Amino acid sequence: MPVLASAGGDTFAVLPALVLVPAVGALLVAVLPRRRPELLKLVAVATSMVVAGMSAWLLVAFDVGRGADMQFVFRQTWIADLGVQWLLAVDGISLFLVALTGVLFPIALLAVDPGHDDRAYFAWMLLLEAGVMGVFCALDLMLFFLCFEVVLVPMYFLIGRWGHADRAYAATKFFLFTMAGSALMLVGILALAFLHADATGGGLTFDLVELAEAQSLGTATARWVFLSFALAFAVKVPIFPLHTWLPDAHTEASTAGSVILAGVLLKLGTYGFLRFGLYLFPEASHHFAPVFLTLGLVGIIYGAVVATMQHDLKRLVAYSSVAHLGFIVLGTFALNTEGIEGGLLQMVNHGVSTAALFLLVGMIYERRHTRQIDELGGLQKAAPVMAAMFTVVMLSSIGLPGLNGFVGEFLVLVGTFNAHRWLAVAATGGVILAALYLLWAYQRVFHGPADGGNAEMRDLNLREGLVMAPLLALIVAMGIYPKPVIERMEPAVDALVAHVEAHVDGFHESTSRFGADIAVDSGEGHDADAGVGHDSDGVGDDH
Amino acid sequence: MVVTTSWYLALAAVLFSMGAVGLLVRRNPLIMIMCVELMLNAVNLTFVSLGSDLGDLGGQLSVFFVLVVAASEVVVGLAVIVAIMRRRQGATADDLSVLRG
Amino acid sequence: MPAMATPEVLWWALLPLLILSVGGFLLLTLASLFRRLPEALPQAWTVVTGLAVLVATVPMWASVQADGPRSFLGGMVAVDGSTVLVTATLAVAVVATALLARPYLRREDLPGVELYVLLLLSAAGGVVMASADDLIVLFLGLEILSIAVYVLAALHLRRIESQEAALKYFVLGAFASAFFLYGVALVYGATGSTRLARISVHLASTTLVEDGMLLAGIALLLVGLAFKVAAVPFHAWTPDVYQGAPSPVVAWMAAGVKTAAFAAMLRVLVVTLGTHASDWRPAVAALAAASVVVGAWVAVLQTDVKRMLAYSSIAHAGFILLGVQAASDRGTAAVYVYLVVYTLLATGSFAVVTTVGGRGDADHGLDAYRGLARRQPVLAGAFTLLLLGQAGVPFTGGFVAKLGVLAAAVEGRTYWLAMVAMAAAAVAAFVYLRILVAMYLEDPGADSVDRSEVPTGARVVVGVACLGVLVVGVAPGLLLDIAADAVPVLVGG
Amino acid sequence: MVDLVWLIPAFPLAGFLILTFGGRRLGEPGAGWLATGAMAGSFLATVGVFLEMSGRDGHDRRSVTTLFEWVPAGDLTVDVGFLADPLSLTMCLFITGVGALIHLYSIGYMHGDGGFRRFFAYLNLFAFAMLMLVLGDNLLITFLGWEGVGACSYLLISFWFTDEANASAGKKAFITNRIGDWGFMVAIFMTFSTFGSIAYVDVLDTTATGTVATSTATFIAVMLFVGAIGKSAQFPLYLWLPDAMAGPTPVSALIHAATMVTSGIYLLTRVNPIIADAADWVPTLIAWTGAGTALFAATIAVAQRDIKKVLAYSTISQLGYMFLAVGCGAYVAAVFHMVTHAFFKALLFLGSGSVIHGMDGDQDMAHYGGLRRLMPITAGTFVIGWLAIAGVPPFAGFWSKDEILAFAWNENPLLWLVGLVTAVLTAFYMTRLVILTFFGRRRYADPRPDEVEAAWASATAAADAAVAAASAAVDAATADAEARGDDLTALEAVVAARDAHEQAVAARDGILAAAGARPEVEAIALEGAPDVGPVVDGLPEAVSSRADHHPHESPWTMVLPLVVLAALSVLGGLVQLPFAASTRRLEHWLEPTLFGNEVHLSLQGGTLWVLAVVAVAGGAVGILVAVLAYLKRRVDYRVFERPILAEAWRLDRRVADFMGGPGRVGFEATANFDSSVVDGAVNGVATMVRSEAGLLRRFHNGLVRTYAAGIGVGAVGLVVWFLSRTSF
Repeated sequence: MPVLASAGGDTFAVLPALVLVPAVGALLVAVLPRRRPELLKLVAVATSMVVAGMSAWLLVAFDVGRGADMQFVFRQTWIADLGVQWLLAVDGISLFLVALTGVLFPIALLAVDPGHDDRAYFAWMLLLEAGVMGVFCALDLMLFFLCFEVVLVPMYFLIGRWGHADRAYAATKFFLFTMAGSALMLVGILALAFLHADATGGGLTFDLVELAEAQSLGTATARWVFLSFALAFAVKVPIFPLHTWLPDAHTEASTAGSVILAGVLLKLGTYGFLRFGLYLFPEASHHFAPVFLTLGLVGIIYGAVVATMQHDLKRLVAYSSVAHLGFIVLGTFALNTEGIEGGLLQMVNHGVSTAALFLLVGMIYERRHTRQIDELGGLQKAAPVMAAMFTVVMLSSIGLPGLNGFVGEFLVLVGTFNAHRWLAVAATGGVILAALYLLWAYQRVFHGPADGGNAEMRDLNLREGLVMAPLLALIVAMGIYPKPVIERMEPAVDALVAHVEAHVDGFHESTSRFGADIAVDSGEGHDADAGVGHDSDGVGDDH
Repeated sequence: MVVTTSWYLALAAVLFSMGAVGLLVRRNPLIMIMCVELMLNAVNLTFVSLGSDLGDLGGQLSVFFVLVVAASEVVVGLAVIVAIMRRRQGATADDLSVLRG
Repeated sequence: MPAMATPEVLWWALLPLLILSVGGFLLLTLASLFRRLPEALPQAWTVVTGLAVLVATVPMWASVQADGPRSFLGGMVAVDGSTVLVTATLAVAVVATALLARPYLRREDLPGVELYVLLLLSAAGGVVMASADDLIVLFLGLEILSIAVYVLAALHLRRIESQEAALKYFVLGAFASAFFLYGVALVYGATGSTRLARISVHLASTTLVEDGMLLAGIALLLVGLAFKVAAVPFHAWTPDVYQGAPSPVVAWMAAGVKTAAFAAMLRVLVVTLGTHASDWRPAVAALAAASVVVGAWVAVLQTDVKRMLAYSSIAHAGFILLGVQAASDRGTAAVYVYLVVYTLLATGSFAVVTTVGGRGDADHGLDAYRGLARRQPVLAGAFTLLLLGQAGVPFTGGFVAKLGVLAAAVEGRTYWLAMVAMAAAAVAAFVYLRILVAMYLEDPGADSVDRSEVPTGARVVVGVACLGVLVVGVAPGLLLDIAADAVPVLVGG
Repeated sequence: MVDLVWLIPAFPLAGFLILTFGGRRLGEPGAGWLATGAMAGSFLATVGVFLEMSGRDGHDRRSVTTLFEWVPAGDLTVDVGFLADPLSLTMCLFITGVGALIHLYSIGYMHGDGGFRRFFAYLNLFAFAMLMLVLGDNLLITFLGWEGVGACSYLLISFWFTDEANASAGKKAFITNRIGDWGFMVAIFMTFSTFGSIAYVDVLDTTATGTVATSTATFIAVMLFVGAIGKSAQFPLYLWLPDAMAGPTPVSALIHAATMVTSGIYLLTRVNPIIADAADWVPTLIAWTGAGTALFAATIAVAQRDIKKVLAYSTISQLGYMFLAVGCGAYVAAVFHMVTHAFFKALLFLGSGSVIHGMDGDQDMAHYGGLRRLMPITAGTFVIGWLAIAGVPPFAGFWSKDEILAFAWNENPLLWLVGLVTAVLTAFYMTRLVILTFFGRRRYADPRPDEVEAAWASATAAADAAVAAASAAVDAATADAEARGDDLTALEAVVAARDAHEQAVAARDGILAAAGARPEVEAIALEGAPDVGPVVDGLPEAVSSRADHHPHESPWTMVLPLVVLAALSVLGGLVQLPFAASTRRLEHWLEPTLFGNEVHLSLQGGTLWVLAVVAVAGGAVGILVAVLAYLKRRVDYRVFERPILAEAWRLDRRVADFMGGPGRVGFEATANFDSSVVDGAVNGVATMVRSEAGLLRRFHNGLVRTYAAGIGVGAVGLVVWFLSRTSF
């Protein structure tokens, strides 16, 4: 089990700082003179830079050897008579999501200017960062829920005030959809805490580790409570068919909004599944896994198909997110190391790639004032550099080996294959579709003859290049040498998988692997779900 | 035959119900106030009979409080009605439905 | 004991009641003696009175915590933690209302004194309810409170809506209190006393062979109280009265009246009739569910902000009932927390409404709020905070309040109710979002470009409310502890 | 030296990086030379490794060099490592060698192109990926190269992206390949979950020694086969290759003839133990797919007029041969043919490129003819390539193809028959290509059929106009006469006008008659320049300008590679001569990588000779027929050029129709489903909430008694509830 170690934490309470610094920054921005946009931006960027620096330091100071443990633990009682506390810590699972957040915010802030109401804009952005950091660091269910909910507010305003034409609808839809989703989770959390308190006779606590290790709920109860969690996360992910808030929100949000939304906020759900779903309710997760695997698969295919038919570039990217998150869900509920690790890796990758995509789309929009694919074309002639960057990002999103997208996707599929072969075989088909919609879009936007405004569109300027550079660097680096990331994740993931296996009776990594097939002839050696199974499709009858 | 407490209680209940029904069916604000009075007095009757039944003064005492309250209610009620009537002659309760939804 | 023993009187415990009533009557007398009172005096008078009460509660709290709750005046009145806490809350509401009243009266040019007098008196009634140790006393308090408010509602002489509201409130209120009174009578009949302490002792000691009369009595008591807290289906007056009554008065209704009524409800149901919790809990739960659902749901269709807030107040009542039906110390404490927070939210919100309402107190449509963020960013920002608080967004007092009652409900194993409530909360969120959308995402209508001045009183109220909401949201510890110590206890008998 | 194997891919990678970030400084031709240099370096490195490796004996000819851990996740660990063994080195040799030559060639070919630097960057990147593919020491690295070459092929096919057609072709290639890659990935998963490793060394050795469950082996083999047919353009996934000709010709030569498309055969050869353990029908499937594709593609090649299309289909056909060989267990023969094919097909493509270059980008053989005098070296080298592919001894193609046919006979005479027919067709269409291009009349100056038609059309139009004008004049004159009361001069004018009109009419009739009588212009004007008759001066400028501008020979950078490749096409056979074990050098060299899975011919020398003779005879027949049809014109060539063949059996169009039709409809339907049903449900809930609220709202109708009724009902309800709880 992950012990709440406090390695590195004793140097200084870095995690509270991660949450508080942006919050303070927001307050600071809020009191600065409205008339000085450049000053506001300076403060905002500086704050987010500090946060980025701290999260980078976190990566370095993180004790790889004890990646399974909760590190940098910070504990502080908050609401005594409910047993709620400020319990912050990171392990291999949350580490890179924190880092991702740290990286993406400065980029988003640098990349685009709000255009109006700068002060409110920057304040909201920083508050959002604080909330997200809270979500990823919180190990107290109640605290987690608070942060999980509170991020809605800044995002609501970011979409609503700085978005595109249909922003009011999109913002309201986003807020209500996600809030309704998580409404029941609060009841679930409380029920869990009280039932645990009854079972142990101890006081109320929302301490994740304690609750998870105690496993004091009955099977049936646990399943119900799990569902109340799952709904909230499923909406946030979003899992088909709860995804329809996403295209609207992504499309109507401003560029920075989309970047953060796709890059960071979508991970709240998948992270929730890992950190809380699987860890708190191993049995229920295993019990309901088939449902989520199926939905994940549907999401992969469905998202890709719908994406193919979009006319709005941003909408297309939004739906591609549905597909990619399908992969993450798949990996998560494969419930084995490869799958979960792949999913985790894919969270980071998707964050980077999709953020980059949205930035590029935003740049196109700035120049051409349209996102309609039909109105674009032949841009590569005028903007070769942008085209080159788009190509790289696109290929990473398609999952080309050597770029970051592939590693995660591959691990997810390997994991899924070991758990449920035919699901993986079907899901792999998704990679074909991914190529389809992205290449087609690229062709329509960048290839072909350029007319009018498309012909003399200006290429990236230095600032935009600098904004893109780190993302591209990450895309390549994590594709070629993901080991540093993986080796930090692995212990935590292993621990999680072990936890699940321990609490699910009759759990077996449902496949015949490592030579089980060897030295045996055909059929036998393939127990029910381990069978290569293609005897069914007539491949097997060979003796 | 003996008239037990329960007879009084029953009578009180009947009066109370009459008052309630009256308030529901009548349109004239004054009459509605009267109905309320009727209900209150039904309660008074209940108090008295219960008090005597229990041999406890509290019951009878309560009646005085109730009477006072009822009186003041009527005062306020009439005041409001007058204020309204000044602006709208012969308004019934149903005319007062500007506020709705 | 000697026949001529006069009941013991704890003057310090009566202090708030005395201050309020004496203050009220003095003001009335002054106003009738001197034609030309300095225009600022009545308000100042009321504010000072309220603050005095607030101050008085501090030593009261100390002594109550020190040597426990006390019953006096022959077991008619008692003082315990809840009494003090509720009194303090009422005092805050009084001060807030008074602060809002003066600029309002000036704007609408209405006679200057009555409002304050009635306000103080109805507050006195509230205090009586909070400290009643006898059903009859409780009834008296209830009536003092209500009758004053009936008049307050009618105060805007030139608005027929105001009168209509008053009449509706009056008729229905009288109707409901008749039920309450009948309930008192029946309980009296069943238990042989109207003193809470005696009733509870009686119920605890003896088991009634036939408890029909008692149960009917409880039912009718519940009717009266449910009406005052505006629980569905006894709620129908709320939107009309809120819409029609003068805005500052509405602030008092939402904050003060609700608080007093819930205090009474707790005294009667949880404390006195705790033995019969198994009987009344389902009923209260049903009321709670109906209230949250109807309140949130009907609010969706409203276009008048005052009505929206009225319906949302119904939903809030439902949430508070969650805590009541838990029939536990946690639930009771949670109710007090909710009441304090809601007092802040309501006074703050209606302060904004009063300001935006404009001359004639008629401008409460959503259109009036179009583009408010452009015209008055600060006001809009404050209102946003208050609305988010009402929506129960984390790190606002609203969340802490909801969390408390929800926790109580879950602890009481009424999961279904908790789920219904949360679902309703999600719907209610839409209502608040509509106002936000109007303020931020819609352009001001051509006519509404005027920049109505925010009076100082309103500034103070809004400011304090926002501050309080944030403080409670971020550091709820203190309030929660106080509420935990304020759980009422019956003494005397 | 062997442990420096990583140098081989390192060179082109370095080249790519420099070209990408090196900035504008190295423009043309610097970029080209740098890229070529990189390839040359890579080639030298390969030779170095090869020399050392060839010094070792059998079981030592394998070394694994690991650079670093790539994906260490859970039980799966994948290294970035290189497996240097005979097979991979053979591949490297001709990839780098032929690659270097094609790079050099491109310097000339791409001269003056705006994307010069970009082109060579892509080319180097491709070379890197290709080398990773063959050198990778595990399936995943191979897959990395596999996808990498796919991406580069995409980039290079749509290199001239401003033309929609090229862009689509690139996309089509990538996506079709992805279908194959699906199989490859699934195969990897299965391998991992079976062996717990995907390193060739572990997998192949385990398989070769122990016995893997047949079903498992079958599954893996089939999935890899799916991947292979995607990359190597076998039926039914061949559709992308003809379109891929949209890319610059050197790209076609390097990627779509010599190297990338052979990686399917490489993969199957690499995993031969798995195929050996698979069910018996798997090799059969492979063999028949190959044979079928070979024949199928050959028939199409017969009727193509675009010179590159002919070569493309011929490539598909030749790849079919290699699959046939693999299916027959003749791995050596497969590799052998892969090598020789690399030589002569690269040669042919480059030659065609030279021709196209000379013809200013015109690819229609109907406009060629008699070019041998104008571009002698190209012609000479091309002829060698032709003889090689046509299977004429002693050229390289003869030996490899003959060996494959022998094994085919050994496996199943039917396969051999298909192979033979294909050989005949190959000889035919290649002869046709050579004749149409280099022999016969020079047709480049001819007026094209469409031009002639245009001329006729304009002539008739003019005549009609004249007639119309004349009649108008007549009317005018008549009117004038009437106005002037029939004075003499006016009448004369009328008469004159009438005569003019009659002449005009006559002229027009003449033209129409001639038009009716004229011989229709044949697609390929073998006979002689089409007779344009009276409209000759109505032809567009283009014709005359073509006449005085002659096709020209290409610069030395392009010619040199042709010569070298020609030499290789002649001598390529030497690596594997069937006469004695000692002359079967390739077989001996590859032996350790085949784990003894190479079948051994059970045929006597006699049979082999007969087969060889038959094959040669077949080739001869093919050549002869072509000569008769296109040079001697004894047979009407239209007999062979059936429209159905020209349209590639209309398969491509069918697929396109499906994609554009039902396929697209399906996709649209899903999209609509999302917006209407899924999102509709959400908004539906919202509207429902509102409407239901409306019902509740009715209760608040502003009437006191309604409200009072509410209270009453509530009160009654409560009382009833509580009384229901009474204890009696």
